Amino acid sequence: MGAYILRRLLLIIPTLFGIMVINFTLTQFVPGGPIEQIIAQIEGEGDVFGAISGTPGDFASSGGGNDAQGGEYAGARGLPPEFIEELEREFGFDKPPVERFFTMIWNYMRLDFGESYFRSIGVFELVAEKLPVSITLGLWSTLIAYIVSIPLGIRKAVKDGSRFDTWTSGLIIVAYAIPGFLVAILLLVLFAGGTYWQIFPLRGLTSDNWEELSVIGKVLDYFWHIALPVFASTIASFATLTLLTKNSFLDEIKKQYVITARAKGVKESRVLYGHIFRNAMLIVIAGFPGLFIAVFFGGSLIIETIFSLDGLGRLGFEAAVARDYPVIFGTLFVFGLVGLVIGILSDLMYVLVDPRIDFEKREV
Amino acid sequence: GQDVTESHAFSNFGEVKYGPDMEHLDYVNPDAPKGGEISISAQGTFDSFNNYSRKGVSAALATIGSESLLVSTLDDPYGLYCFLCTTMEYPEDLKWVTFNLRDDVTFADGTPMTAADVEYSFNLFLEQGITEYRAIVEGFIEEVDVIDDHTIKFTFTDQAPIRERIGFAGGTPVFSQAWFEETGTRLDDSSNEPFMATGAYVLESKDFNRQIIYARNPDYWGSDHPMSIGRNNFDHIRVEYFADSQAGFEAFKAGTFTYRIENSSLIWATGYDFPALNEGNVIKEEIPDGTVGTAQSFVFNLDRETWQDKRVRDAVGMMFNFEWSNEALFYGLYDRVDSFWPGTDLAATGTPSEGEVAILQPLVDEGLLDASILTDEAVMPPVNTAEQNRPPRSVYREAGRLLEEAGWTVGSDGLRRNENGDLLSLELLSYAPTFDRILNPYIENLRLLGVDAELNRVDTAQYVENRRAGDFDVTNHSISMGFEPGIGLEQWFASKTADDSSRNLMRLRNDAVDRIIPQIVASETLDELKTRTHALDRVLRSIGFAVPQWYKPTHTVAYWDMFGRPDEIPPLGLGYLDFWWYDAEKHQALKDSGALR
Amino acid sequence: MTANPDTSPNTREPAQTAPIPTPRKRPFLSPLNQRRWRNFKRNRRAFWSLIIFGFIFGLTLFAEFIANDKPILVSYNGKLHVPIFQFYPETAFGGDFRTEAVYGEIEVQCLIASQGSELCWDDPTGILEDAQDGEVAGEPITKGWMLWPPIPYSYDTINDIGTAAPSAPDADHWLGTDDTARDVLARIIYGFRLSVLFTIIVTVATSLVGIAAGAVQGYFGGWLDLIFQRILEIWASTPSLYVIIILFAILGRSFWLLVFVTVLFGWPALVGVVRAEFLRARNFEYVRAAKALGVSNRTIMFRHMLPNAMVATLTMLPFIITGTIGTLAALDFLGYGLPSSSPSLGELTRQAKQNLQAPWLAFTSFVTFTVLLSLLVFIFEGVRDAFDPRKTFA
Amino acid sequence: MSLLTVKNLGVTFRQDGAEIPAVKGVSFKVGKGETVALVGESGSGKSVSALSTVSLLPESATITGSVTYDDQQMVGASDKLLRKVRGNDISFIFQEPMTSLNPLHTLEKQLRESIELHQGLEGDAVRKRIIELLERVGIPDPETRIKSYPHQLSGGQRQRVMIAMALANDPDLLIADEPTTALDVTIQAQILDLLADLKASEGMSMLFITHDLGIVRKIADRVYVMKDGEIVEEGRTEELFANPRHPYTKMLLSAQASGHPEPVAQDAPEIASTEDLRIWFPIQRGFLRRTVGHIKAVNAATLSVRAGETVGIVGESGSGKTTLALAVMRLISSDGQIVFLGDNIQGWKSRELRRLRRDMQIVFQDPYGSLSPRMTCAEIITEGLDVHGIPSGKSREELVRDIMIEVGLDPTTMHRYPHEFSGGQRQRIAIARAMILRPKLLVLDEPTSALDMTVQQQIVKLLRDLQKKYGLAYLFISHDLRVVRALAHKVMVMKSGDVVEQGDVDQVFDAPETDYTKALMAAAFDIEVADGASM
Ligand SMILES: Nc1ncnc2c1ncn2[C@@H]1O[C@H](COP(=O)(O)OP(=O)(O)OP(=O)(O)O)[C@@H](O)[C@H]1O
Ligand SMILES: Nc1ncnc2c1ncn2[C@@H]1O[C@H](COP(=O)(O)OP(=O)(O)OP(=O)(O)O)[C@@H](O)[C@H]1O
Ligand SMILES: [Mg+2]
Ligand SMILES: [Mg+2]
Repeated sequence: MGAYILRRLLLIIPTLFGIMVINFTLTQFVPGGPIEQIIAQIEGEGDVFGAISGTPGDFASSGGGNDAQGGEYAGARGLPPEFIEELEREFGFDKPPVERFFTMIWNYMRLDFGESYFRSIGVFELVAEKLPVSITLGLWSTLIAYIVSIPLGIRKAVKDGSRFDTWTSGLIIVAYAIPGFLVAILLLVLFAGGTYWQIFPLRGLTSDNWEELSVIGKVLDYFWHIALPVFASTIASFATLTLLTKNSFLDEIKKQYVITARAKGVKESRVLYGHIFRNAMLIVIAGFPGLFIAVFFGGSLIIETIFSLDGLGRLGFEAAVARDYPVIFGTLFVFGLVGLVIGILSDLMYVLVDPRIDFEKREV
Repeated sequence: GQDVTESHAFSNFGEVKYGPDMEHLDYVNPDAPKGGEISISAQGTFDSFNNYSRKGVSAALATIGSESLLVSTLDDPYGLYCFLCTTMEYPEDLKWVTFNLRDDVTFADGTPMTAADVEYSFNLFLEQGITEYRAIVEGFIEEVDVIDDHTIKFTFTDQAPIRERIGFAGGTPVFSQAWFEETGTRLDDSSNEPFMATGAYVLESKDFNRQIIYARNPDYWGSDHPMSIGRNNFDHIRVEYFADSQAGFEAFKAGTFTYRIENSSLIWATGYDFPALNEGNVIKEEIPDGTVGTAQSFVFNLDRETWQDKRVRDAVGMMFNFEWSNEALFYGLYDRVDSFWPGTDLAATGTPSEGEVAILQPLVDEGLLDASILTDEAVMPPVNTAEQNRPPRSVYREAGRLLEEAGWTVGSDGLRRNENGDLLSLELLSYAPTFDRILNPYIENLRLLGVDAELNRVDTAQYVENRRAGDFDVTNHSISMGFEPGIGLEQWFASKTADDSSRNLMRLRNDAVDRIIPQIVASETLDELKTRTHALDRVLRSIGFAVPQWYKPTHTVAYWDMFGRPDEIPPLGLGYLDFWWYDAEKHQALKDSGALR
Repeated sequence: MTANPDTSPNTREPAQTAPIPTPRKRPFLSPLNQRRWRNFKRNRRAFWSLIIFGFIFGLTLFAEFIANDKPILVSYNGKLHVPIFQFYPETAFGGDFRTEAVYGEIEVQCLIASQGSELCWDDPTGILEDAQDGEVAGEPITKGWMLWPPIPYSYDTINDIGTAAPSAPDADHWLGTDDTARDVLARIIYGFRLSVLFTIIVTVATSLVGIAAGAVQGYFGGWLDLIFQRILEIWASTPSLYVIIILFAILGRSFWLLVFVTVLFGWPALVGVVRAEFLRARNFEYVRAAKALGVSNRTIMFRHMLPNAMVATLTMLPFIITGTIGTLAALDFLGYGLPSSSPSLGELTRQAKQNLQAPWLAFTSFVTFTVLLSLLVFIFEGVRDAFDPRKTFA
Repeated sequence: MSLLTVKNLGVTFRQDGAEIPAVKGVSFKVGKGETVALVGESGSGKSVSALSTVSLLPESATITGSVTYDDQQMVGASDKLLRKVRGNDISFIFQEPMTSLNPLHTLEKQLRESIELHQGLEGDAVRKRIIELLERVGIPDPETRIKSYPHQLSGGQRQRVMIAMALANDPDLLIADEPTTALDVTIQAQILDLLADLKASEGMSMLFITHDLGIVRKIADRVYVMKDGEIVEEGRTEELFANPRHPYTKMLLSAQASGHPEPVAQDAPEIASTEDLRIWFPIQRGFLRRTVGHIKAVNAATLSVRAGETVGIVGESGSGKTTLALAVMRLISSDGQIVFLGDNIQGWKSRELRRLRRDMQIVFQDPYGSLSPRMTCAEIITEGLDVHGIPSGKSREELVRDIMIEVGLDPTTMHRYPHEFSGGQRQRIAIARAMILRPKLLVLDEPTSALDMTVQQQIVKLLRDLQKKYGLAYLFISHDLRVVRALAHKVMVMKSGDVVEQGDVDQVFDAPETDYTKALMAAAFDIEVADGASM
């Protein structure tokens, strides 16, 4: 086992290298790059979020709102060719790709992840900046999903085929079927907007006066803010987990060792959670480490946008569309690394959950 | 040896609207009460207060606190007035300009502004400004001399376009040199706070990606400046950020912010139906907009042979049903773009005037233009029916005839081919998903004409790349002209920019156009300018390289009923942050009724 | 010791069981599969879901005959025409355009009814009525007719709705129109077909590849697993958006390209799950028994292990299916999906978000998704039950 | 006064739409302190009757009639009551110990749960009790074994864990379903003594299901004989043994593995042999699973089996018999030479081995575990044919039917899943699966442990016939020395991984050399003496 772990750890290096090579190569072929993105911005076409945040493009050309803006400054005079050359220099695109790649790898080896093309902020800080939102959304929604789904799934397995089973299935399916962003926007309009009930705040994680609140006040304020987005991002997640739990349990619940446990006079809940759970839920349990990073580094682009939360979902999409390569590579590298380590942990979890498992070659 | 003029104002065409002893701007209410707060929203995020750098996303109104030597007014598109200066001096050939600065100007931190600050700021832009700015203006200036604390002289190179010289020198914002040096701030980097400048508003608080509050500087040096009377009325200007447009609108309904400029026809037509509005607490207004409308159009890629035939372009143009689109898609809120200066007196109308004929005649004689331009009325976009998307049969007949003439005949599959058997295909390049609903019906119509039309929507970066590479048949283009067309016209329409310009997308190479543009640049009087512009507009429209779309001739605004404004809004701006004011009584009434918290 | 112990089991309970299935006629399904099918049928919910799903999907396969802006049959001049399958220029009906006839247009309708009467240009409505009696302006004609589908709009027909789009449901458009004035019902019918086809293709492909890959890794372990997993990891952190953009740029947007890309990035989803199950199951005694029998590795994996490792997979399948629809929808939503004229459910949800004032859009997409998903979940529940040896039905 | 009264118990299984009666109106009683034996044909409903007493049957079963325990009605009783009774008052030892333990719990955890649940002990006290229990059931070295998982134990060891678990709470009634099938005679004797002790000291009652009439005679007070879901005869042990009335009982009592194998031809070729075969299992501890030692399952085993010859392997439970068998089959890795049909197959790739598999087959000790749960009996049996080709002449169905009849199974059940059979039936499916291929070498790991005497005899006869007909070579592992004697030409005696004695069957049986073999024979002999009367 120790040798296996060592092997896995060593393999991280070529894997990461592979990730970087693939992605770097890919970006060489993507049509349009950061320079085009800048031009687009200058030409007033740079809104990468148009599709999601719903800026309806049809009024955009009206000269209304830019009082007091330095509108004349950028691009009002058209773009001369020198401009593009200089940008290329600035981004280092005048050098051959291979050289750029190895410079990047060299920098990464010294843990220098560079700065965003479009913001003077390091990739690490950028991620750190977005983490609170992502963690909040991820943590609470997964927590709720698990707390609800697992017992529900088990109960459904126990009562398989009953009325309870049917209507809960219906419920979670309906919840799954409503597109998350529709839920989000409906919640927003119904419970935070100016037309119906103005119960919840429209955006953010905390109130403006958060600093001044007492501890309890802070906690309440926080939950008050995250109620809608967390609800919207959780609602769809019950279905898979619940049904997975149910079906896995159904498979195990009639096995001989369960009868043994019953014969011991063990309480039903202990039979379910103490005996069957570990046997049935290998995948779920072993998935925890992976889930953990999903919680930390996941993001929900659309929900974040609707509730004006600034998390990794938006960061990732924005960077991709804006061709902000340092951010893309940097985050890929960091997440890739974390992902690989978590991968190892999750494989070790398998062994922990089911000691019969090993990763050796099977030939005999 | 030349005459040197000393004046409080400057216009390329002589006359300016306001004299040196003006009391206040005509369009303001000199007795407007001061105080209160106006709040607006912004979409997206911000992380910087530097609007002059590519780095970072600049905050809304980041430049509200900065002023420049010269200002223009909202009722005079041509005049430039001394603001931080008392007068300016310049020779007839505009080789240089000297500004005599006011001595009472102070920065927001109370330190006085001197000519050194002006020089410093000006150089800052030349050294650290964004590339596209520097690349153009670098060659314009020969030297900047600080003559004394309150006098500064700019000397221009010969290549600097005459008409832009003074505006260029006097238009740069002025920042505090001391502040820049102290804080080490750079113009080409993002900044956590607005630059130290002389304006009426300073940043009061900021909450990244959430909220910004600007407050009126009580010690503002220019409160009594005639140009400032009746302006800068709000004590506070608050900007609320929302990532999602719907969220922003909901917040407005809820009174989280109080002033909204609507930019969606859909919401304008359908969204304004909520308690506060219905009870009269929110006012929804359309206010005429006198600025030059953007001539948003579909433009053809003239480098492709197919589109070099005007008949083909015309036939394709006829298939766009603006009337129906306006009714069925825009709630009838738009006007048709019928000129490159829509809605202004720069647009050509009817048959050419004498002045125009004088310009056009030589071109006709040389064979650069068709003689019909001298007698025909200015080209207007074809009118379709509003009842259905599909244009009437007559239009189809006409378009079909044009295409047959051009050699594109219908084959047995209903699509058109030329004699070589090439399909008449059209790729409409687009990047905005919201445009799909407008483009798809157009595509439908084209297909029924036998054109193998297709919408190709790509992401922005790719869009720009395709556009630059000329990899499209037709694309959307916002052609926006100003009141004072000048050298910039070359970027849009001149042959020499056809190969690589983000503006001359259609790759227009037309000798007649090339000949008229210099004349416009050289215009000396307003009349000259207008006539020549009319001629250009007429010629451009007759070429038919664009299928005109629509523009909005009004400001569409909604606000909580707590603001006052002059009855007349000046043509060139809405000025809601500028000369509108806060009405405490109305605000109180809203509060009392519970409508606003 | 009795004489014949051999026969004792046979003499037991002779009446209790049916006669041994005779090997003479080979039934279509093996006895085991018959048992599974019976089990499936006994789960009423699953069975009915399958029937309904089959019905709906079967129906949408003929979408062209249900919702179309071309008639199914046209009789003109005594001859029958089938516009759905064939291109007819307007000139075929006495019109003057050589482009495709627009059957919805009053003039064309008049032409068809009146055997191409010239008078149609002046007064189409009048002549159309006039033609009903078999003669136009006194002259006898061969009366023409058209057989329209129940919904006379196709998914991309731009309709004349008289108001601004999206318009609310009414007698003409039962589910209203979308923001481009296209009939929502027609789009749903076509969209359902498109989405389901897309999904079926993608799901089958991704599951096959994913399960096979996961199975092989889990079963063999060792370096194979080690290397393959790393390749997967590399693959998993490739930004699919870029690949999509690149491929779209080179090959153009198309259904099949999207299928390809979705499969390309979809298959690793199942690998982990299947691998884990196989890592575990390969230690089971019955696997050892199969090995002892000399069963090939492939058969062991697919006959012995897979059915027992399928819980997760089978549970996931409906969600993979709807997830695929979701992926398609999300891509459409972000603007990287099918061309916007395609009838996509994603495009509809995007519109629903953009047009909250038009709740029928949201409602329609929601109901469609719910129905589709519920049917699939119930069907797969039935499949799971059918394969569960311990499940018995009363 | 009786502790457990079963009246007119009926159990039917719903299966694929049909109702299959398994138990038809069975009545029996277990008095306080009494030991009642339930014997009968394999598949006659013994296990089902036993399980139905505390409602442990699967959902597909319908129970009618009444079961009272201590005057409480158990049929349809509440979960709470059942829970209280189960484990504490009534303990169970299941027929198939191999599959009845939770595969993911260590021994300690499995035992701890029972103890904590019903005795309220905690911490170290529990541990002490666990070790004590394991010692009493004869698990060697319990301190280290306590951390093992079930799959790391031999069949007999698992069975003993089961027994320890059942005895942990000093139940009032112990229902033991063939509790000693996987145990060698010495341990069996030890366990029976232990049960007798408990019976004496705690007044424990027992319902004892077994095929081993020797045991019945030794410990049972009364006997019920079951056949076809009914009780055909009952009576006090001595009476019943002395004068059985029902023909089945008579048959059962007289059935006895007997006779001798055909002698092996002098020139019979060697089918398989091993030399110094060694299998050590690493003991791994901690999160990183470091190897801290080895369980030496087999040290240097050398054996040889010729065509038409049967080599019996006997020995202590946990001595490495199964391990050796698996290694010979190349199903686990081992060191040392394995020669099969002249080739050293050690180190061959699985692809190469596959060709040989037709000629080497094994019947696993744990038949339940070795049957794919989602395949039907017919599929399981025919699978080998699919792989290696069906002999011409007969259809697959016919082949399955024939072999099922041969091993004593009802061919109408061929489309059932494994879990729908009784323990003995499953064992016969496993035998059928191996036999249908007519392999050259057949390894049988306790193939008759779950079979009643009549069926056992049938199987022995079958084995012998086939051997005669086809010259099959058998490696026969069993604790039942009588069967070994009846079948084997040579015997190998194993103890803690070592082959302690090896030789011709008569020589080993009649003149054992090592102490261990002597003890083993003595234990067997001991029982033999006790029921010698009927012989
Ligand atoms: N789940 C089930 N579904 C259908 N039939 C079953 C099921 N379980 C057992 N049977 C049948 O019920 C009968 C009685 O089974 P049971 O296990 O009680 O036999 P047994 O007497 O314990 O036999 P053995 O000595 O072989 O263990 C058998 O014929 C068996 O095939
Ligand atoms: N996978 C394993 N890991 C560790 N130890 C094992 C493993 N399998 C078996 N053992 C140990 O090896 C020894 C021999 O086991 P084996 O199963 O061969 O015994 P056996 O002779 O068949 O006993 P029985 O008669 O009880 O079946 C036992 O002590 C057992 O605990
Ligand atoms: Mg039994
Ligand atoms: Mg064994």
